[in-house]
Amino acid sequence: MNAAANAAAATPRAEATTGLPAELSRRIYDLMLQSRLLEERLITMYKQGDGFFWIGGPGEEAFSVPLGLLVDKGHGPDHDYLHLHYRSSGTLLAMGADPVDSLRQMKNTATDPYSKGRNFVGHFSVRKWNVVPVTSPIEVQFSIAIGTARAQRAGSGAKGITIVQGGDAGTAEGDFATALVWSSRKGNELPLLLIVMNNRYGISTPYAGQHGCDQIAERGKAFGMPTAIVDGNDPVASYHAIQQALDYVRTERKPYLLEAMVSRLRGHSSASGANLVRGELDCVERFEHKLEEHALMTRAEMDQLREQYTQHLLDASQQVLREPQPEPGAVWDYIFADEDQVGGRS
Amino acid sequence: MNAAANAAAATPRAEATTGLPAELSRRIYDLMLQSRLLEERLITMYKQGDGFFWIGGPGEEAFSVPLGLLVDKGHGPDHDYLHLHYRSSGTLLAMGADPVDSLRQMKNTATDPYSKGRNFVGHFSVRKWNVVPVTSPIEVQFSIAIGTARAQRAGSGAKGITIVQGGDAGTAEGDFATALVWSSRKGNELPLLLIVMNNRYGISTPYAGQHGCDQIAERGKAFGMPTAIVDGNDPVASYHAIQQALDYVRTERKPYLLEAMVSRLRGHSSASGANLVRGELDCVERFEHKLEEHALMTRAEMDQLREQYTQHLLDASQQVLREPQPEPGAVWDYIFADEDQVGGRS
Amino acid sequence: MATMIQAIRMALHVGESRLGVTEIFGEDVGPPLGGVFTGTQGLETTWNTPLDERGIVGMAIGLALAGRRPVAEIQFCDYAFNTIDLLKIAGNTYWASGGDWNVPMVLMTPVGAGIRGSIYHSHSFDATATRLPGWKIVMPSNPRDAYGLLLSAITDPNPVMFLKPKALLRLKGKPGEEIPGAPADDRQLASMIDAPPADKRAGWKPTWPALEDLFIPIGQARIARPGTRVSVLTYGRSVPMCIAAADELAAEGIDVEVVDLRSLHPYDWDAITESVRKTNRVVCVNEDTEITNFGEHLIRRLVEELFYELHAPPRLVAGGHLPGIGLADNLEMASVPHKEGIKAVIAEVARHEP
Amino acid sequence: MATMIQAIRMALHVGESRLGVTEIFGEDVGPPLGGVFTGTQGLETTWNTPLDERGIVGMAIGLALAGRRPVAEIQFCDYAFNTIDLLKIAGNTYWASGGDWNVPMVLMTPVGAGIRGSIYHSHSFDATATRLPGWKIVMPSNPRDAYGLLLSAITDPNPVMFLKPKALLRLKGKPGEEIPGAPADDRQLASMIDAPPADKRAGWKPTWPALEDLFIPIGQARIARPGTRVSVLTYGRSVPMCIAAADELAAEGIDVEVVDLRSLHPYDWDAITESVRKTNRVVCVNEDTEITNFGEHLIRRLVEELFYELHAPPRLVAGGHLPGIGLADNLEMASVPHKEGIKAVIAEVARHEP
Ligand SMILES: Cc1ncc(C[n+]2csc(CCOP(=O)(O)OP(=O)(O)O)c2C)c(N)n1
Ligand SMILES: Cc1ncc(C[n+]2csc(CCOP(=O)(O)OP(=O)(O)O)c2C)c(N)n1
Ligand SMILES: [Mg+2]
Ligand SMILES: [Mg+2]
Repeated sequence: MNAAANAAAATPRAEATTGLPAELSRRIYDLMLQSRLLEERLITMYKQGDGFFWIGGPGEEAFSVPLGLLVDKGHGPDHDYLHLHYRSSGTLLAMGADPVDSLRQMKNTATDPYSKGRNFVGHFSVRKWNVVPVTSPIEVQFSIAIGTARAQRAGSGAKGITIVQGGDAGTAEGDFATALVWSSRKGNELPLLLIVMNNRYGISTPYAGQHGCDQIAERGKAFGMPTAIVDGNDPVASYHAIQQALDYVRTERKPYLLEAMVSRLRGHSSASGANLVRGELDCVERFEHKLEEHALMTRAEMDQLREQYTQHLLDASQQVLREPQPEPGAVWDYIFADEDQVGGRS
Repeated sequence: MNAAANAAAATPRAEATTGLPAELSRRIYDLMLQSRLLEERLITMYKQGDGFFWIGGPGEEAFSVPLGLLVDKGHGPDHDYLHLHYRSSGTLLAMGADPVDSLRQMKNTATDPYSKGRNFVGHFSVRKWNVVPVTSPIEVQFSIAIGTARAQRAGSGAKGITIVQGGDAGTAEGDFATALVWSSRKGNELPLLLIVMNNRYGISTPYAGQHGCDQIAERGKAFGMPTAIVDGNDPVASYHAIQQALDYVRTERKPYLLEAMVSRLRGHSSASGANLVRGELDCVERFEHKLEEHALMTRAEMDQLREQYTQHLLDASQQVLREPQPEPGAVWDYIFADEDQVGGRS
Repeated sequence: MATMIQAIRMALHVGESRLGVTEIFGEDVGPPLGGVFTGTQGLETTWNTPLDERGIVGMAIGLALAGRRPVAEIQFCDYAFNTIDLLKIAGNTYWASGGDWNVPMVLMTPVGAGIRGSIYHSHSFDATATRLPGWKIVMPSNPRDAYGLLLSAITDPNPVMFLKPKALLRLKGKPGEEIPGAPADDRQLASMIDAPPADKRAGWKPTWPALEDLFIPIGQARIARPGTRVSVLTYGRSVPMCIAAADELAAEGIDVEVVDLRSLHPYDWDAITESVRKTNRVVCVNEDTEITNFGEHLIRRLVEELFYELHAPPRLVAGGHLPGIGLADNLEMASVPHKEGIKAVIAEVARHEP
Repeated sequence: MATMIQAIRMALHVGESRLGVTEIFGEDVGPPLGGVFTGTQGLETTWNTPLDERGIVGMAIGLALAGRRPVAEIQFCDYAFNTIDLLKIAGNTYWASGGDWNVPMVLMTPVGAGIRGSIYHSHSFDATATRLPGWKIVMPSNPRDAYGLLLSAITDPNPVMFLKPKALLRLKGKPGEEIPGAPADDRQLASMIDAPPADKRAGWKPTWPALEDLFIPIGQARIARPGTRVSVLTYGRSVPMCIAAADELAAEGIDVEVVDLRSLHPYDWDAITESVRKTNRVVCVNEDTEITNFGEHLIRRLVEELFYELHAPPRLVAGGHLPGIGLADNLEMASVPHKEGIKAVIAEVARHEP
């Protein structure tokens, strides 16, 4: 942030043109950049053998960063519950997560705060911020999110809402329908924001030919919930769309389905090489042009930021390599919340 | 049929007014009555202790009978596959099933052709007519029906289509969404007629408060499939609605969602007493008035039919009580289609 | 004396009135029905869910994550087999998050045969349940244990599965199986807590007795019948059958000890080994299908640890490896253990000459 | 020599070209990817399904009912746990309909640990699969068996589950594990049937070798390594580990017989008992979690039937009863069996003095 802060003070002109206060635009850019560079560092670690698997969010920053800035962060039903997917690093960074913790999970160190070296990178868990554990099975978060949302339903007195996020292909799972059905029950509606990140692929399978609807958002209509589609490569449009959706869910205590059209800049995961994909729009690049155009930041400032974060992440990754791996016996920790009393070992 | 056949020859007037040829109207009535009397006999058997459980179709005859008359009956993909539910006795009788076989399943005799005394009444299985086994788990038939439909998809050369039927509450299961998603894939559509029998209850739970849509049919729209809602207590309207839906699916080889509003005249099952429920419209009674009104049948003819079938079913039930029960060792039959080779017993 | 289903209802009342239970839900769990077995009649926090088992389990997990204390029901365990992935998540969330999020939920579901329920109202769930690491699994065999185990389940910080032996739900407790605070007189209790017939139910409210706490620790077995010659390790519906078999065998001079595990996970290894060390002979009895069966785990561990103390081959009496349980009497009887069969195996083991 | 994944691809080619397979489908099974493990590259009848495992299993059942011969894939068995109810239906349809409808389908899915797959790419499925009456379950340990078992599965009139040991898929066959008709030279075979890199794949077609039939009967085990002192009953990924352990133990003068079950259901009881009668000592090895594990079934049946022929307590070497398999080396290694641990247990059993 500091570097960005040094930039010229916001000008109303800029605000008018980017559609967001200058300071906020710079803040969003700063976080998008951090998030992008984090993913690039993770990919490099993977390619250097410092991690077994990479999956993440290059191409979703323009949406995930505004989401992280707009959530009501905190613990308990008075704040927002987040059921995210494995491409949500931008949201976590915007909420204040330390990028180094993602490097720890990448290297599956004992110091990994999200899973203690047990889970793949991108599988966040931050109880103090209501970020429930990201699960690998696609779409189950939609069946689970209705539960935190019910704890916040109209009449419960809770101020927070529940946000659940997944991909486009995953909406074919019954769990997506479960969330639509359970959140829209007449008289029993749930304060649930359903977010579909549509990158038009499920691993190698294109959207076309797999769905009966041109847009996943259409599926919300039968359930009487408002729906919207936003250019998830545009942080300004995303910011406004998320804000509008959140306002509706917060005040109405009813569900809302938001579909964001996004890019998949590094393909599905390390399993498909994690190399740059041609023909996919890069939201960071595009926003940089916009910031330059509107004189909100100079190329030099942006280059400096990039350099600074790149160096920081490089140093951090070297630090992480020196951190301890989990002990073999650690597999027996955290099986039960009271005592680790295991059948066959009681 | 004989008795009905004796009735006065069809008159164009009658046709104009019932909306179906006189002969067909009488045929439908005859089958609705048989189906109703069969269910009443089954309930009596249950109450007399000649069966452990009853569930069935009183209140769905006006829809299920026309459905049975309109299906393309036969074996293999050139004929229609039927994935029915446990209230489909009218459809089976209209297809030519012998009511006595239902009494056998009720009494779980070894002679029960549908399950050899293994399954509850109403759990039909008639391979020679493409009637796949009715399963107790709600809605799974919707996930299975996409398979028979795929065997019949455009380009396969198959002439038949697939018909799948379930209740209203069951549409909350992910399997209903699975059928919607898989049958409507653009360029890969399936010739599938989805039928929802909406009696506004799931056991004790009313429709209101459980769904976000006023009608289940709305859920088909997002998937670009035609939908219709029909008064399932009116055999004439049902006949036309089913015919229209079948024509579309047969010619377009694409899915169609048809919702029939029906009654549940005896409650959910024997578990809730199987007694007459007040305030539910009786489709047989209503059709009798119509037939009388249009001079298609006289009260006397209808009474005579009722008496004749009642007596026949009574005799048949006494006959069935004398039929053998399955042998204990029979549990080991039909585990594998090649040989009954069971692990631990090979 | 209370029936098991009344005991469950009373435990849920205690749960929602003073142990922090926030909601009790499932298909037909709320008014007007109050559960297909009447187990949730007259309670304050019950509600009816959509017909979607995945939603029910997901809802319970989510509520637990949000700090509520949900008790969810799957109407019959036969319909829980499309939720195993979610049950695994409930069991692995605490572990996968390195201790960050625990999932305090209770899942109740009726299990087993005995009511001529045919293929889909007769499944057992114990073998499947014991394959869900991170879950605690309990299964009562009498009303008092049902009450005490459910209170413990409700207050446990982990996911706990409460398996209800369908065939025992309507059986009254025997002496020693009292529910603390519940009136001993059946008719009095029924008039207080059993809902009137559907048509007279509108506006009805139960009068709850002054129920006392009873926490039967999860992981603690009960010697249902002390004996010296053979140890029978069992639970749920099989317990009364094994006791009846044991009583008949006593007449033949065979003194059988029946160990009611009550908790399948964690299970009471100390009680099991103590009994087997005493009798040197063991029979495991349960209703689930025989291949990859929880009783086989107990036998495997016993032969690993107590091989030379076994004076006869351990035996398993379980359900046949069949695709389903058929409706006809003959079919159901031929598919799951019954007193005569259990008796015969126990006698064989007892009379076995090393 | 062919790898197991090449063997599977060749078997599927034989299946679709002359054994009546009508479609091969699953997530990313069709072009362009041809399976996350390349198992379905270059085939004619493959297609990509929606991301919905319930739909995939239901689709396979429906196709089988319609007289087609489907081969369906669940991308990782870790994602099959929301379909157990449908798998049960595939297994009970023939029985429930009294022999009216059979369900000739093949379900393939990669199983097990060994690739640092973390919590959701490391599950085993053998214990769960053996709890599905009406299914036949096979699991190869080498390319030739994979080829021969898959051909048998494809032609079987029942549902057959083909469990693919993930960690072995890319390993080449050893002498004696040839695929009849496939070129012996690796590079030649690869050039014929392995798809080129994604960017050069457009328009590519494989050149299939003149493959011969090889039907390895379902239900027939294989003595992977003959021996006299201890019988090791195992399958899949554990087989090479057990052979390696046995080879090292040979140096210590312990002659171990490794029985590769190949079929988990029906399993080859004759081969098992013949081996155990010879060695009088038995160790079961598999990766699945240890509580309610299929190896425990084998041990239970062995002690029931061969108690007095056992000169040492039978042992199970299996995965820990853990909520998941952790990503870090230490965690995965501590969660599933490995050569050293297997070796130690076999040695103990071999050296055990009755
Ligand atoms: C239930 C389940 N099935 C299959 C997989 C394997 N898998 C991982 S990601 C993925 C594709 C997901 O596509 P989408 O939902 O569009 O999300 P995206 O990766 O494109 O963001 C698949 C099939 C899984 N993780 N979970
Ligand atoms: C998967 C599953 N869950 C629960 C049940 C228990 N059950 C049997 S019928 C029924 C209600 C079905 O309601 P609906 O789908 O509307 O069909 P209807 O009985 O009203 O015709 C329920 C919950 C079941 N059979 N299957
Ligand atoms: Mg996608
Ligand atoms: Mg209904």
